[in-house]
Amino acid sequence: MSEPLLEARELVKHYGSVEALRGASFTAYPGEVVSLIGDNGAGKSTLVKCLSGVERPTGGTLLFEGEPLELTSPTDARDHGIETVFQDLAVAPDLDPAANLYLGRELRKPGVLGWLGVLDKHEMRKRAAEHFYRLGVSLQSIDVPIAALSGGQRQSVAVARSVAWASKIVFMDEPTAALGVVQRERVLDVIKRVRDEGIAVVLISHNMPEVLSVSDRIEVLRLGRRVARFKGPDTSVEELVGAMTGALTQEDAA
Amino acid sequence: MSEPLLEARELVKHYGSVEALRGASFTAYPGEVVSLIGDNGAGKSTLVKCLSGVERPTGGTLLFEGEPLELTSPTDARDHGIETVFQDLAVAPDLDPAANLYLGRELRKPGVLGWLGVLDKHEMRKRAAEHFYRLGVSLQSIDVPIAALSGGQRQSVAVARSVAWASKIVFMDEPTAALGVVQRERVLDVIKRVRDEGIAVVLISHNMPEVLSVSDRIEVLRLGRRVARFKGPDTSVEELVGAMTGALTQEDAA
Amino acid sequence: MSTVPESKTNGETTLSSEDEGHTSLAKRLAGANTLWIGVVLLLLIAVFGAIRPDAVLTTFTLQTTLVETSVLLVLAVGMTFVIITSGIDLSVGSVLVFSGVTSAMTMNAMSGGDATKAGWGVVWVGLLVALVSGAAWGLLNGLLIAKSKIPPLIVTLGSFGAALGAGQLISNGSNVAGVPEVLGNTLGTGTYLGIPNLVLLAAVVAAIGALLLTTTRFGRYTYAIGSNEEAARRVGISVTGHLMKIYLLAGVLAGLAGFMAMAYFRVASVTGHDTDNLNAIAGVVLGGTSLFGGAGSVVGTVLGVFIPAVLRKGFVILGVNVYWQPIAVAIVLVAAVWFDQSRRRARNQR
Amino acid sequence: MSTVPESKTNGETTLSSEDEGHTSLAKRLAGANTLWIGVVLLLLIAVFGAIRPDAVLTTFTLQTTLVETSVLLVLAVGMTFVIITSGIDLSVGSVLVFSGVTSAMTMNAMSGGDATKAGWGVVWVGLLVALVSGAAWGLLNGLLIAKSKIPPLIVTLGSFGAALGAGQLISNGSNVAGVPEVLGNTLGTGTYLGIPNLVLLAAVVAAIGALLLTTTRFGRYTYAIGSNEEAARRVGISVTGHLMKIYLLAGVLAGLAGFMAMAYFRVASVTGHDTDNLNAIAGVVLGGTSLFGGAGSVVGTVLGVFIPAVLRKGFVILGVNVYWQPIAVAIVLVAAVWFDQSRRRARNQR
Amino acid sequence: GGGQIGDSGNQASSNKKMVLLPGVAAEPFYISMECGFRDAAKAAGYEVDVQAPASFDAPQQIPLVTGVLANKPAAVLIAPTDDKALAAPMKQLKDAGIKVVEVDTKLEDTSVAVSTISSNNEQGGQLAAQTLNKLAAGKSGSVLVLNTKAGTSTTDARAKGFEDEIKKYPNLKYIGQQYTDNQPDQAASKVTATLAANPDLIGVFATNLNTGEGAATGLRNAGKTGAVNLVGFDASPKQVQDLQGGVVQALIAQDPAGIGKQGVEQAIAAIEGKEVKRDIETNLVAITKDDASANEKYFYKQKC
Ligand SMILES: Nc1ncnc2c1ncn2[C@@H]1O[C@H](COP(=O)(O)OP(=O)(O)OP(=O)(O)O)[C@@H](O)[C@H]1O
Ligand SMILES: Nc1ncnc2c1ncn2[C@@H]1O[C@H](COP(=O)(O)OP(=O)(O)OP(=O)(O)O)[C@@H](O)[C@H]1O
Ligand SMILES: [Mg+2]
Ligand SMILES: [Mg+2]
Repeated sequence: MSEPLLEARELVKHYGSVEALRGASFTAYPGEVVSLIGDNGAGKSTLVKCLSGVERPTGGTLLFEGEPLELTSPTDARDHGIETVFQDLAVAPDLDPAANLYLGRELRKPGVLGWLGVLDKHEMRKRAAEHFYRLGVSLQSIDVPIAALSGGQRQSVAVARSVAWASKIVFMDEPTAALGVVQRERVLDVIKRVRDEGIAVVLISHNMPEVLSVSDRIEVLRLGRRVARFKGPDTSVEELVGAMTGALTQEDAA
Repeated sequence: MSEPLLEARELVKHYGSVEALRGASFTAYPGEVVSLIGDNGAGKSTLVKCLSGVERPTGGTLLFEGEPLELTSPTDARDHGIETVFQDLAVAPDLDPAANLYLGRELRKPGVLGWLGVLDKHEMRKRAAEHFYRLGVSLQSIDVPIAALSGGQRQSVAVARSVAWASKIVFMDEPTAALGVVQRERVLDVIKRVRDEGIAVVLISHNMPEVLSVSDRIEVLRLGRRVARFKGPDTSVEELVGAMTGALTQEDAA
Repeated sequence: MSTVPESKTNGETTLSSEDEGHTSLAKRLAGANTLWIGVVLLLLIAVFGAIRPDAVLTTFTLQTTLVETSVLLVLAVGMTFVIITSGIDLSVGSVLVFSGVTSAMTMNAMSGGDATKAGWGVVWVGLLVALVSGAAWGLLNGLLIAKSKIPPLIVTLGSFGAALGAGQLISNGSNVAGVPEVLGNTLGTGTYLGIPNLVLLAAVVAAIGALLLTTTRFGRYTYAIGSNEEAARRVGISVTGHLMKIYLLAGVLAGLAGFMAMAYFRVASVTGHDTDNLNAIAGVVLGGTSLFGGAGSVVGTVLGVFIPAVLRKGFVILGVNVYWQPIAVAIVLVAAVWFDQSRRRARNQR
Repeated sequence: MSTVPESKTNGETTLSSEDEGHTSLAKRLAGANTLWIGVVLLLLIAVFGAIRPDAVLTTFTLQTTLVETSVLLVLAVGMTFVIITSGIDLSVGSVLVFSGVTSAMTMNAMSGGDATKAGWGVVWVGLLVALVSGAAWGLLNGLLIAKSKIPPLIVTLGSFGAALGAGQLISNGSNVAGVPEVLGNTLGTGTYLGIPNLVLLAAVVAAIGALLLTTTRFGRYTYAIGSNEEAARRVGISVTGHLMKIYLLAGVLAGLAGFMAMAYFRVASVTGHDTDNLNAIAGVVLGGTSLFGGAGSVVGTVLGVFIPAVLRKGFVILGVNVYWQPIAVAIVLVAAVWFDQSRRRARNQR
Repeated sequence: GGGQIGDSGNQASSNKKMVLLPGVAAEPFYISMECGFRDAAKAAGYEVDVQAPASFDAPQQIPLVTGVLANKPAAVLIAPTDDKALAAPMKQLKDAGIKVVEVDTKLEDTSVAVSTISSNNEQGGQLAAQTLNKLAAGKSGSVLVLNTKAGTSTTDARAKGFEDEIKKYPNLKYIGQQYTDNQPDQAASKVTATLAANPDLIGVFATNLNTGEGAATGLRNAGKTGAVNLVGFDASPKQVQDLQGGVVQALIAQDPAGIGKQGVEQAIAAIEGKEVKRDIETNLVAITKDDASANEKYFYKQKC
């Protein structure tokens, strides 16, 4: 295996008296799909937030391409080629899907207008429609604010956004939770395609068949700690559930 | 089969120029689990909102226990014994889990204090903890606002709330989407238990194995219309997916 | 999957329902959201007291500071409820004026034009009129906001203008004199065991408000609506009815404040209350209540109302130049909130 | 499952990306959020015009109404941006005063104590000073709000007091005279093709504001931050930086408004601007911008600012009793918003 | 245990401190009074302090009174903003042994102050009406009063005096007063609106500085400067400049510096136990462009 792309060691995160992470470790290699699984409240989302600059861990270290890294803001993470689909989606409900897709990376008109910051809304809308088409999302109107979309449509926007910009690693926190059967397949296809481009994909999901079908590796989090690691094809649902619930323990301090 | 508990005929719902429901029909019988499935944006959540008094349909009729019914508010629906787990959960993020569980149905202290509206917070918290325990949810602190909970924990609160109060019918719009493996099993168990008490359970889910494992009947929505109905045990994932995507059509105008 | 042993799943992290009652009480005292703003208030008093102990740390200064703040405090208690529902009430100052004017004019009318020598019967009627006047405006606000769904800012900006105009209309634009002496000498400037009666009344109002908000269903619904109005509606809370009650409460308290102001000033003024709304809102927000609703406390409001009052008083006693005073108040105000916020953040991150 | 034919899935409901450009333009005109409030404005003018056509429908009344509203409009344009980010700026009126005072005093100092006869050079310096003064307060607000994360209400309530105090301090509490005549005669009361220059300037500001908000990245970020600040932060928008720019913009516009007011009144007043903040906020909210941020428009603000102005003017012309005037304004204001809201809701439910 | 606020009973020690409490901050009238006060008090060897409320309102002034009381100066000169509301706190001053002198305005209760130096605002309004009549020179037309906020005692008295007096001149049609909330922009707007409705407008009486400036702006905007006679109240430098520039036709001036100076004299007399003059009325003059130079002593000062 190549050198790890991203490595978190013994991350700790406290919220007041709540200990969301109690020394969690995590590794992602370039060009692989690694699934991060765990029970509700195991700390998966917290870990993702720490690794994408949204939260600052209370303790622990982070290595990116072998170098120590401190992420002070989401912008920092983006600058390192890290993109994320957050579990709460983090979309702007008053903006339309195209605006959300291009948020923070707007296309501007060519020439002096663009230099003045004028947006190329037409182009953005056109390309957004293509993105949605590719993910199998159908919208009756592309002009409505995202708050008016169905749950699955909204999730698709967030997924489309992350894969459009990732260059090193993309975290996906339950990206398929609200998706229909077709859309789910599309997203899994997209995940594989992204992986094939050499980008690391970190998938969080509670759907074990899905996890098994797409993962190269699987890491298991329990009570804020990594408790097990598996090779994707070599494991079974039973083994994974055992690890998540504590019936089976692999590593003591990961 | 007995008389339908709730019957919706040709419901139409427009949002501006968007037609979310284009003549959707739906039937639920007492003491059954009926799944409502459909692609993203098919109109499932809109239908649930219309049937639980949150949205008023633009057209169509509603029968409850054979009588025409007009739902003007969610309170109306509650008064008829209708409870709902909404896809967006509809929780108060600043209140703690116990407060959310009992929201609108607070327990009051006995005696004159209760008459004055004084809440029995201790009792509510105790009972809430029991509810969560039964659903397999573990919380590090029961005193935090719901905004601080993980996605699955939050969803469990909404599920616990609906089953605690339903007396006739409970709608569950993707109640297991964010749940872990264990919690998902628990919720499916709860669904069956509620069904056995004679209450109708309407389950919305994109997880076909789950739908097949728990449903007595399945209705399929596509582009705002009911396009197919199945007996739970007599069908397959392929057939359901075909109906949802339009590859297979059963009814023209349901 | 159903073979997973149950006890395991709910192991160490599930809360046993016994402890939490106690921890929550202890935690609430130590980690209260109002702790740091209270510290700020004490600090201010300490600093002023250190500079001029002879003038600041006296019964007289304490008494007058408390008295001069009690009317605003009553307004701010109502405002706390309104802001927790994520509303706003700009009309309180004008409703105060209106209530004072109607009350004073009724008392005068009952006493043949001048109620100065009137008895308690007249005073009680005056109180009733003030409360009813306040209630009427509160109800109107509530109707327009909750039923007609017009933004609170617009509705109460409207009643801000209308209530003042109506007060001026019936008083013909001038202050109404003839406030009964029995009222002025008891509620207005009387004391009980050294505590001014006005302060006692305001303290009772604040205490009831605090209890209402923290212990009752009414308070719970107030938080719920401010936190997520749609969720509150969906669980069957009558949001319309509750909002009406909230604005009614704010109106009644403004009416009471009008009566108190009249007793204190011994005249029902039609001027001098155009910044009461902003002062009340500032006190509420200083006390840690969010303008976006869902969180806040009456205790915080009490502290928040006193901070600017103490500052102003302190600067007058220290003889600070009049034009420097607002600057100094602004600096301390912002610094106080900054301190409070950063302390609270630190606590949550720990 | 992957055997489902693709074309089916994306059948009739997927939007072809060709049409939407056009439909959206047409729809935007017809279904614009500002349509109904515009109708209200026209209706008001029609009613007043029908009652007193000789006095209302004249160039004179049109001109003066426009001129008298231009300063407020400039403040309200800045306020629109602030409110769309779900902030608030109570300081604009005081910053206006401060900027006017510093500008006038600089011009006087450059002209040996009285700038009345000063030339354009001095005036340009005066403009620069006004803008820089406004910018300084805006930057201070922005720093405290965006960097120190103190609630905007508290910060700008502080600068509301502090800027006024500072203005009075440097002017020693009195209005500053000596405004150059060239300034008063051109910007203050001059016209171009019959349109007062002040109105032209305000219109340019509003137009630039509208373009900035609707067509540029700056505007997009403004909406995004107001809609979901955390989401904006997570997609890598520099929320801190953008909020600083927003309050800076509001400050600069307040500075410009101070310069305009000075040219208009030919004196830099230190009092009489304590309700400018509420008036600007009211105009913005009347124009359909939500106090919770994420939605709003400059066009709406323009309409929203003119409605109270037209009302006040109309009622004076009609000779409505002075005490009834605020009541009438309040009633029409609330009715206007109610009409606008219910029309908009009806459109969305259709 | 009933009682009254301030029962704690504190007596002023004889010291050399004197405080002025004007009705409102940032008004040329009170600033000039402050100048007179400062000069006279300093000359007599007193330490001075001035505390003014942000607006002319009792709720804002009372905390200043009680705050000043905590310092126990020897004397307080005060312009009470309400003739009843200020009675209780001012009585506390008196009970604490502080000599109270009323300047400009006064309480209804005459037992509190040792002396009252007042300017008669109602008379000022009358003077304004007489002046406007002179300026109209027999021509007929409408006249308007621009007032500040309803309930402001000083400006209401000016408006009332004007209204009573103007009725004596049949050629001048009084069309009522408009309130402006003390905002110049509203004053300007109300003047132009009145012009639109009453093109025969011949005179405007602006009851204070802000309304005067707003009215001047409105008239300038309408191109009616000079055609409509504008009578202002007070004589701040800018107002005098406007008078000389023809924007304003007349000013009703008081003698604030004189009030401040006399107030100090009476206060010192009271402190030293000498004879005190209970009531002093000061002069009001109407200044027009022609006699401006002769009345220079009435011009207000901007800085001490
Ligand atoms: N802001 C916060 N304040 C307090 N506690 C928090 C906060 N965020 C998360 N927690 C707590 O930290 C723990 C881990 O939460 P996290 O969201 O990481 O879980 P998760 O593994 O993503 O769960 P799920 O599968 O349900 O999404 C939970 O117990 C949660 O209640
Ligand atoms: N308030 C609204 N305004 C405008 N359009 C809406 C609104 N609510 C729903 N829609 C549209 O109606 C359609 C149906 O939405 P709905 O939420 O019912 O879908 P759903 O079947 O629940 O989908 P999902 O499986 O993704 O939850 C969608 O196209 C959606 O964009
Ligand atoms: Mg999670
Ligand atoms: Mg849905």
